[in-house]
Amino acid sequence: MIYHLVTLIGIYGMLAVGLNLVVGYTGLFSLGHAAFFGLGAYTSALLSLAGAPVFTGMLAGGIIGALGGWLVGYSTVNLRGDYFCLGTLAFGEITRAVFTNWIGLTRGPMGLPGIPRPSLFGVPIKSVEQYMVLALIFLALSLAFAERLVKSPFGRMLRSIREDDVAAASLGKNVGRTKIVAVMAGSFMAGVAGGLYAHYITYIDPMGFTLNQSIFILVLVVFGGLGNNYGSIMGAVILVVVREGLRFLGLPSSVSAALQQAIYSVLLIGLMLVRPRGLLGEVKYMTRGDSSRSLEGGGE
Amino acid sequence: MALLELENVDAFYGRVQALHGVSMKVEEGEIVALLGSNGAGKSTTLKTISGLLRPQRGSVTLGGKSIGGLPAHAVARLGVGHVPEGRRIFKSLTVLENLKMGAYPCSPAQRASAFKENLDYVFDLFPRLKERRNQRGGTLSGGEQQMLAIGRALMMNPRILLLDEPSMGLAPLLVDQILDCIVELNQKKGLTILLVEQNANQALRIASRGYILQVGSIVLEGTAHELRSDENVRKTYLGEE
Amino acid sequence: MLKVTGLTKEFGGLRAVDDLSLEVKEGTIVGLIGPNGSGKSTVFNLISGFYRCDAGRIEFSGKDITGLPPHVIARMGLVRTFQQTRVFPEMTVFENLVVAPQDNVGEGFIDSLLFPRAVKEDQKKKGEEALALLRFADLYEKRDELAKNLPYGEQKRLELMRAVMTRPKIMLLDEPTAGVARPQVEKMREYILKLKDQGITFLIIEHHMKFVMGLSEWVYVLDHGQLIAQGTPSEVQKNPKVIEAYLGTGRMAAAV
Amino acid sequence: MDVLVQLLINGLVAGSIYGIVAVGYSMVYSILRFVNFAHGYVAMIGMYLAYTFSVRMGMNFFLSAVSAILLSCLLGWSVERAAYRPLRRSFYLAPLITSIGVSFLLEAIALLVWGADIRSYDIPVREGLEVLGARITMVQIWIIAALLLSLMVLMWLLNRTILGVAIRATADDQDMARMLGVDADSIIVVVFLLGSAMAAVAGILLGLETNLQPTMGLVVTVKAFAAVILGGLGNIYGGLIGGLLIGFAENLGIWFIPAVWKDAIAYAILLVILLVKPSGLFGQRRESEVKL
Repeated sequence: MIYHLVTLIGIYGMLAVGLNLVVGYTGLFSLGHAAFFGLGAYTSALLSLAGAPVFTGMLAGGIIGALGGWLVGYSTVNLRGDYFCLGTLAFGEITRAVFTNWIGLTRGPMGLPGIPRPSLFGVPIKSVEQYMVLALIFLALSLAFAERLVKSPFGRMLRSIREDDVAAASLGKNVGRTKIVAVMAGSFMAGVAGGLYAHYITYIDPMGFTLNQSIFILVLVVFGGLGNNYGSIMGAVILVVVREGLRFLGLPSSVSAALQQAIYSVLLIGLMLVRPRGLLGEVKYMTRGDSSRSLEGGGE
Repeated sequence: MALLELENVDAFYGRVQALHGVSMKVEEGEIVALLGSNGAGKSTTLKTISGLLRPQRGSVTLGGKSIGGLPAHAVARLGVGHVPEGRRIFKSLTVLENLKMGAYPCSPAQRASAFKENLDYVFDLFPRLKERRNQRGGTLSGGEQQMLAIGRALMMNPRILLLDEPSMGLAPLLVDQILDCIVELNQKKGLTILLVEQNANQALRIASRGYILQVGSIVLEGTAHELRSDENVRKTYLGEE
Repeated sequence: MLKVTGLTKEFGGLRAVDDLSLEVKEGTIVGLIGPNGSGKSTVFNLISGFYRCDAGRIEFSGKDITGLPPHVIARMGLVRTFQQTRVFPEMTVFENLVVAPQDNVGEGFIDSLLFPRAVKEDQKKKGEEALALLRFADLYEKRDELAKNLPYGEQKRLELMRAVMTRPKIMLLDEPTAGVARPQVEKMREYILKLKDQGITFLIIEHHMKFVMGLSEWVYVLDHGQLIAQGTPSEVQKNPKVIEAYLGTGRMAAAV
Repeated sequence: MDVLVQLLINGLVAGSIYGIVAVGYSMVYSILRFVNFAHGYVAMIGMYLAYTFSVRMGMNFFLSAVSAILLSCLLGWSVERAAYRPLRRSFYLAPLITSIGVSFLLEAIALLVWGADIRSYDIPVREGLEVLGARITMVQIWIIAALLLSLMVLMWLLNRTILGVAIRATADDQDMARMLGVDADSIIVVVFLLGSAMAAVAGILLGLETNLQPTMGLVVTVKAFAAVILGGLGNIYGGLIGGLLIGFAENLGIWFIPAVWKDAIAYAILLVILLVKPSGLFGQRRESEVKL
């Protein structure tokens, strides 16, 4: 059971880290992250069911996710913030409609069963423990990827755009393109996470990629603190545990789902009222180019 | 006792101090000009009076009653009519609705009794507004918007009218018309007016007294005649040495 | 260096800028003045690409830049500041500067991931540059403060230095002394003169007359979106049209 | 022909329902500049409250509806007080995130109280009228009448009363309205009361037209949101027209595309609008929207 929990944390952690790039670092409020997650899951599942190697499928899932990100980004990124939020929401609902109604491809509400588990160097990854390790490796890779990105000049530029995109443009930064790249990077990670999820659960249906799922991922990010990758992972740890933990209470599934939802929402509202910047808050980047601080006693 | 009195008022925009110890008076029935170049703090002074900005120190009194720190809507209900910079007509409301809003600070009883009379007065003063009373505010020309902004402030029977750069962006002919109108309001209705202007000569032509602001402090005050002949005024404006 | 011809912009039927032509020669400081609402900031927004003009042509270094997006214009070496400062509030003073250069290695997605060494070297260079500039601007002690915690005058200075980091050919300064306390104004003037010596050309909007008249070699005066006068500061100060625009029309002008 | 008329009627009914919610939405947006995600969820709660009163408690339907509307007003008001007002000076995303939290909470409450099963008001379908070969049921006639009535009330309130003028003035320029004696905080309360009432009316009518489901909150929120954008943010009546257009589009869309895509049509329209005319059909393009 604990392995299962950690695997899920790995997957949701990846989703949260990817979304944080968009929401926390670039300041674009997305309500459609589950769409990219779903695109990745379906792409990877369908490809592997058609005989492609699992990891190729996951990569393809990431790429398709990123393409979706490009589409949403291209149409909304130059508009005001609320529009991006709405654009992602609409995109999410459209993809869900496609998953549900394109029965020839996705089998609709019946879902896709029998998605194969991957194998690494000829060794099939069968047990949950093995899969957990795989998920943690993926999470670590995503974290490394995201951390390198946000600590690089690129990440610094993202934050400057979040702070004031007009000023960034006045300095010669290509604001529109940079935002789109950030959205694509986030949705690429979501796509890969989708593949990871599909091959773990071995069954997917459209219900896994609803707006509620998008909101859940958003809550993970907000909860830990916008603009803090470790916060996102902490959010994933706490809330996934809460969510799965509720299943142990032995409540009828309809009640436990609703109760779970009520708990998140109360947590979220309470957090906003008490600590609107999330539990950990943003990391303060002290990217100094010198070591003179100690020599001269520092600025603070 | 002066109708409006500011004493040692300090005001801030966030962390920027915009007013440094501003003191001034407006007596009942006067036109007083508040002059200064851009960014000197003229509009800030008006905002501090009408409650959009809270004075950090010092006092603002209207007829002996302290109004410093009251919220804007409460100040309006005490009879301070503010015609702000840029006119700020309600663009999606019709001319008539804009004027109705002008009467909003009055109590319902007053509103009912005086509305018609005030409306007629405003329409007399600015016949153009009557012609356009069902047009939306946003479709008016600059001059008409200025008339509407003044008319709107008159609808509440203000005890004092704060006018912020009524001449800004208007053609010279219109400026004269608006200024004549201000004089008429003062003489016929006995309305007290605090006039903010960048256009010093225009303002001093109709005002009885004036104050000159520079970087948030009053640097000069006097009768209109004194100020007109003062060399410093010219220097302040044109930066001559 | 910068040449504007027949520039026109309308807002809802109102001509904010009307057939304006002006020129800024390389290595000079040029002032753009005029009463409130005369359209100066609109001119800046048009030149720097934030607004699209209805008519006219803007040339910079001999190239037509009319209608180009702001970041492209900035990359050509025309950088502006804003009337209300626009520093990046949640970033440190130092970061505000190092984010600015246009040739930063590692701002591309790919090189930020793949070439950490090149990025590091470049950042070291940019960091030294930024620190030198901070010393020059007397902001060195505050380099690790968040920009939002600086007093307004220092934010104004930071914004100016941030623009300098982009190595501009010409800078458009929108009221560099607005909201700046008096002793700081003198400093601002020194910085601008020193930067001019380093070869930067300036076009400055200003209301602080003494400041702009003292700095500029040539002054354009705008009223109601139209150019009403131009000349050396002393010529402009004596021009009756300018006096009229500032002090008022007609009857009383003679009294002053 | 008769199918077309039928679709038009359905479009009109659905569209006016969205429109009514959208009006409340744009009122809140134009005054507070934040997207109140929970608005549609208030409609959903109103829908269920009427169900409790009429079906569970056996009250007369009209009385149930009125009580549900009143309770929804109370709900809207308390949400404003408890969750939004404290955040007015917080960072810009906080109110939006909170409103998502509130939405989620309301949906969870509905799930816990009324369950996920589809319910209905159990109003017997009576023979309706025949119009050009299409059939309008009595319920639909009632819906259209109720819509017209509430629209008339709203328009009367916004256009003819000084309170309504003050609301529109505050939406136009809040500081100016304050300088004219308008207490912005009480206007915000009024707007929430009014918006919640309209949302509850729409919710109940939607319940009559279709069924009751806790997921309706999201559907209503998203479509009203789309309607507002379509009409142009900040233009109160724009939302009404936007709602009608979406109602017609998704119902007429069935003419060409299978009915299961109905919802997706609304979203696709939205994306296209964002791409082509982002300021909405009746909104004005703002100068600062130059592409960066």
